[in-house]
Amino acid sequence: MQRIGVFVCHCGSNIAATVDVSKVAEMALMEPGVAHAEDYQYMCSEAGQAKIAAAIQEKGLTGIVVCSCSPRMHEATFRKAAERAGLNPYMVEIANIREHCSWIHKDMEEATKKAVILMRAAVAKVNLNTPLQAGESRVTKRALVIGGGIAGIQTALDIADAGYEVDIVEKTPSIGGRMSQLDKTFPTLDCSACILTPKMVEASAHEKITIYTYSEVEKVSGFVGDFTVDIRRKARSVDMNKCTGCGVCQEKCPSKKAPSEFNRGLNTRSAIYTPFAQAIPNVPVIDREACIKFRTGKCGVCSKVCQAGAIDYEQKDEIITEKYGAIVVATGFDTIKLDRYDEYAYSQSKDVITSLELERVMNAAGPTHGHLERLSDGKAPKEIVFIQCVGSRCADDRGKPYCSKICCMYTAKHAMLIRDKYPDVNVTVFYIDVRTPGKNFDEFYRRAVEQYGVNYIKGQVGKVIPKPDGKLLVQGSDLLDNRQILKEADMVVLATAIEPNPDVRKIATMLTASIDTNNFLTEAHAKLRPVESPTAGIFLSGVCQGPKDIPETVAQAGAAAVKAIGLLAKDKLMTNPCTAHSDELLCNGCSSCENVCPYGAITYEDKEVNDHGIRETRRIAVVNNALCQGCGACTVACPSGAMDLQGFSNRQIIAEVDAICR
Amino acid sequence: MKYSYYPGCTLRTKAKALDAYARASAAALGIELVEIEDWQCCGGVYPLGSDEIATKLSSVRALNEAKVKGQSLVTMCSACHHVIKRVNDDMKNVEDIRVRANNYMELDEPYAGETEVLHFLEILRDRVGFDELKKKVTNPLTGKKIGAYYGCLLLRPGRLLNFDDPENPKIMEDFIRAIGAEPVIYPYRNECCGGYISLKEKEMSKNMCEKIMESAEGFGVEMLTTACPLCLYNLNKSTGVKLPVVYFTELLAEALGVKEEIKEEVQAL
Amino acid sequence: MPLEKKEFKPKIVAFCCNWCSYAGADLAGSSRLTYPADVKIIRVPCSCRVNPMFILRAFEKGADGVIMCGCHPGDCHYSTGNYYARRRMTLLFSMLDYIGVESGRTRVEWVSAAEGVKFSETMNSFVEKIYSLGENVRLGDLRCKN
Amino acid sequence: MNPGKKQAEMIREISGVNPLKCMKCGKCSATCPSYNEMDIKPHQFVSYVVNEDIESLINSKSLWKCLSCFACVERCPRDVKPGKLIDAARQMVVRKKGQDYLKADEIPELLDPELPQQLLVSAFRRYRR
Repeated sequence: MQRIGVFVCHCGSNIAATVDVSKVAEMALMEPGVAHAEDYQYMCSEAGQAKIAAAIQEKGLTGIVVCSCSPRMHEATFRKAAERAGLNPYMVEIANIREHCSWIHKDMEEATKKAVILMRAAVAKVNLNTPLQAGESRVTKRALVIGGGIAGIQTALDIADAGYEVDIVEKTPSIGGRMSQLDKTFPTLDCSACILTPKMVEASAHEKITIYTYSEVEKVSGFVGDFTVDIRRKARSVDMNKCTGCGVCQEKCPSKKAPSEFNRGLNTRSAIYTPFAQAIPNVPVIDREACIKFRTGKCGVCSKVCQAGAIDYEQKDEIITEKYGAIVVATGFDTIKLDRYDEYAYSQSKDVITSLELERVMNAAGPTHGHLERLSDGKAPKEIVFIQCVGSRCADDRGKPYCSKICCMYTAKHAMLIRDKYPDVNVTVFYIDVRTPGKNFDEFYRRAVEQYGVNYIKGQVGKVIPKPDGKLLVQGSDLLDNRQILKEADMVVLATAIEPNPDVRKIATMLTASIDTNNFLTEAHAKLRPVESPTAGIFLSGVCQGPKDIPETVAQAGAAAVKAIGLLAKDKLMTNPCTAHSDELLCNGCSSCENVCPYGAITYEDKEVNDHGIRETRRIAVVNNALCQGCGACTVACPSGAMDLQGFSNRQIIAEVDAICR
Repeated sequence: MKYSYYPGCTLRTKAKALDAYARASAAALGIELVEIEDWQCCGGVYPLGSDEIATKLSSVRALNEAKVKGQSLVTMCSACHHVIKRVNDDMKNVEDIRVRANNYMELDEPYAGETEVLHFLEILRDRVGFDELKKKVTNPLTGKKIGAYYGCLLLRPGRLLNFDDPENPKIMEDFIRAIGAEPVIYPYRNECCGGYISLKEKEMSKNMCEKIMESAEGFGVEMLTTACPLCLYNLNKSTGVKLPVVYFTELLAEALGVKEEIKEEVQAL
Repeated sequence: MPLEKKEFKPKIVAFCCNWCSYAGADLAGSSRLTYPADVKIIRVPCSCRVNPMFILRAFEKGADGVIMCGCHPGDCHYSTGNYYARRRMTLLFSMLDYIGVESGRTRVEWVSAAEGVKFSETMNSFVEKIYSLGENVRLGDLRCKN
Repeated sequence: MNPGKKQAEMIREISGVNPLKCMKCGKCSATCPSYNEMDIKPHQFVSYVVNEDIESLINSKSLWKCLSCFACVERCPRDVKPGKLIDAARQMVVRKKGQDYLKADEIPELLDPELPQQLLVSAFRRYRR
């Protein structure tokens, strides 16, 4: 039997004016288990807390009920007070007789009656409380960043600068990501490479950062603070320790017909290659599907010309296993495939290109060396039409239901850059809405219109019609003029919707991080926890969480880093003791609980149990307390009543129900 | 290979050639087209109203007959194909239409979209296979630059008809390649010829067809081919550029070397 | 002696999730938005912690109405808890309906932490409904009643 | 209920289209091959239904210029299907007695020897009850 102390707070007159507090205390003494009851002016004050401590010690109390304000206000205060007096803090419960009683009722008798009932419910619950211990788990002081674009680089730098080890795993042969493919950046028009490459160098030179390029995460196990990750380092066929990055192999490689990923397939590269000149690491890889040596067994030119003897045709994939305390996902995006939007003739004309392809065309290191020219015949265009929202804001399965967010701004950027460099080229933009929420963004767009004379037409394009003479006929709407327009153009640029990197599904599954219907990773709270995944220890950086531009990505990357640092800074993790646990004698291993758990906290073990003298091995649900957040979904899903939630057990809640309905 | 065949009204009158060449080619390919009994006209256009039932019943009747025989239903005309495929989709997926149509029909067993509806081109692609077809061609149409004219009804709405990519189809181009000719892609191949508008607004459809012809000629098309009698009629009315327009079955018959055999028969039609 | 007709004072149990609706109830309180004292709130971590058994138990013990409040769909602190709760309650309520417990005696409402007004309005309308339905006899444990 | 509201509801019912899904991008009007012949443009159909001004829609030339080519249906990014709306308005007209757009006595002069049956049947179904 518990020895419960009930403490009724006046809260000045906040409670006492409507509730007869001494009556509540008096009634409390009639409740089973109650050994002490008193009322006081301000229970939360030093003096009030001292009264509780004194009663615990003097009367040997095993449980406390404080009738006061909302537990959201002072539950923590009273639990700490109890703990200081030597009582387990989870033996304290609050009866909310202020917000839920005195403040909303006027009649003293009625309010007092209700306060008594709320007190009884709390007493009934405490009678069934058990001391709970917050668990502890260790924290490996190392972070993993998946993805080596600007998001991943920034997150890694911030974590490393705080003094923690960070590994970046990047799928392609170099870090840099999408940003390395961009020519200029809005709204300042500075060169993308000029601001990105120093960060890439900094990351690669940082003593706390290890970069695994041409590598992929293969397997993840463990939980917050203690993840174990297998990383597959794909065979580069080049010894990273020997290669000097001289580039002779790439020059001499006779196979030069593989489409260049970096230039979006607009030109070709050699079979042994680095994606771009500033690649980090500056060590090439052999594309074994394109390599003549790997296809036919004959060639070996790269090996012959390599002074350093770095070429290794025998190299094999290697799996490394590492432990991490925190994992940041920064897997980024790609543009959607346009094969279901052929009304824009993307597959029918070389002069219809995506905006990302235009970035490469405008870039000095791109397929046209930065000259704006038609990819079909190399001629300089005179009329360029941009089409917005290609595949974005689409209700059917052809495109994406969301706004891709970055297109309005980069199109204004492209239009402006073209008009600036080639004043004789006319630029027309077909738009549905121009969306420019961001610092200096609308000003930027207006500059494109007002200073650079870019022609913005409100209305979507219905069809792009290639003409026999090589020009393109753009058939679009001018909604403000109520006209159908037929505009002749030399080039058409499609603001193609972006989508999360297709690999993210696989990665999210490994991490048990949830993902939405568009394959964006879900944040723990849309407003208040935007860079955390609902799965503890997993953080989100960049476009993997939702469309965003570079400044936003960098800001979020920093935020994700801070959250990861906050985790790594702890030596031990205290876990919420109000977690689920299953009664192994009742559990029948049916998996119902596992299916509803949003945190992947439930696993199954074959365990030997002693069921009334019968020893047998059974499949039993086991809750990982480090992962469980205590929502209780599993407790209701459990058909056998084996699963229960500590602190909010079935018996406790039923006791409250009974007390209220008595 | 045995199929139920729905010729449709026009193939019995103005487009007998489309039908005759199809039958001859089918025979040459070992395909048996069994005309369903007592078929009625599909109505030419699919009734869009979600409350239209009576106008869909002739299609349901044909579909059910094929179902009873356990055969797929083959059409030759784009319009029949469009109407019957969409009605079939309604019968399969729209409960209200299914229930009400079955109430009218009083069939032994309710019809619920069980029949597979195929256009003859789909048979050539999916059942015969264009590679196989190529092997059976005895008289390849080498050197001929042929433009496919799809029009609207074969392709749209793409999700329902599931015939080919509605914006960049290739089935007819692949067909043209299989019979030894050179397909020419031009952008207006899936734009409307005007359809039924040509009855009252002759100018409108003329303008549209001129655009199609001009674009085709510009890309080097020497001859257009279509599956639709109405498209053929409208295109032939074009007053500007004039390219010959032929049914795809005529090209097929020619390539398979059976055109001559039935030449007299066709001319007598 | 004629039996004195007792004035009907309903017993109403409200299950509120800790993150949204309990906070909404707190806001109703701090905004001094009144609702009848017949409502007693039980705090649960999430609406998905509410076992249909609890509701049956309440009716068995003489409750006249039970209302469950959670975060708005999509706003659940635990991401998906309220979806489970919604499905479970739909099932339970259809069963209660079958047994003959009037559908008005149970309700599910989504109340955010900012919706003090909605909380009080919801409780007012629910209590009014219970008054109109009168005492719940169908599931009550009759053995201990006089 | 005002007559416009009732008619608008009928159009929604016949067409099965929810005009509120429209985001006013104008792709239908950019696509329509009959655009220049129409007095009410395809992208406006939606607003007429939303604003419950069905009278204007019924009396418009556009009703008889739509080809039912489904290009707008195919390309609409919001799954609104303006072509179905205009067809529903057309249905409302031809279902009324004596409102046929194609009168029996004008048919003979429209015919020519090549004219396929298909054209007549189609026109009958679109223009007449």
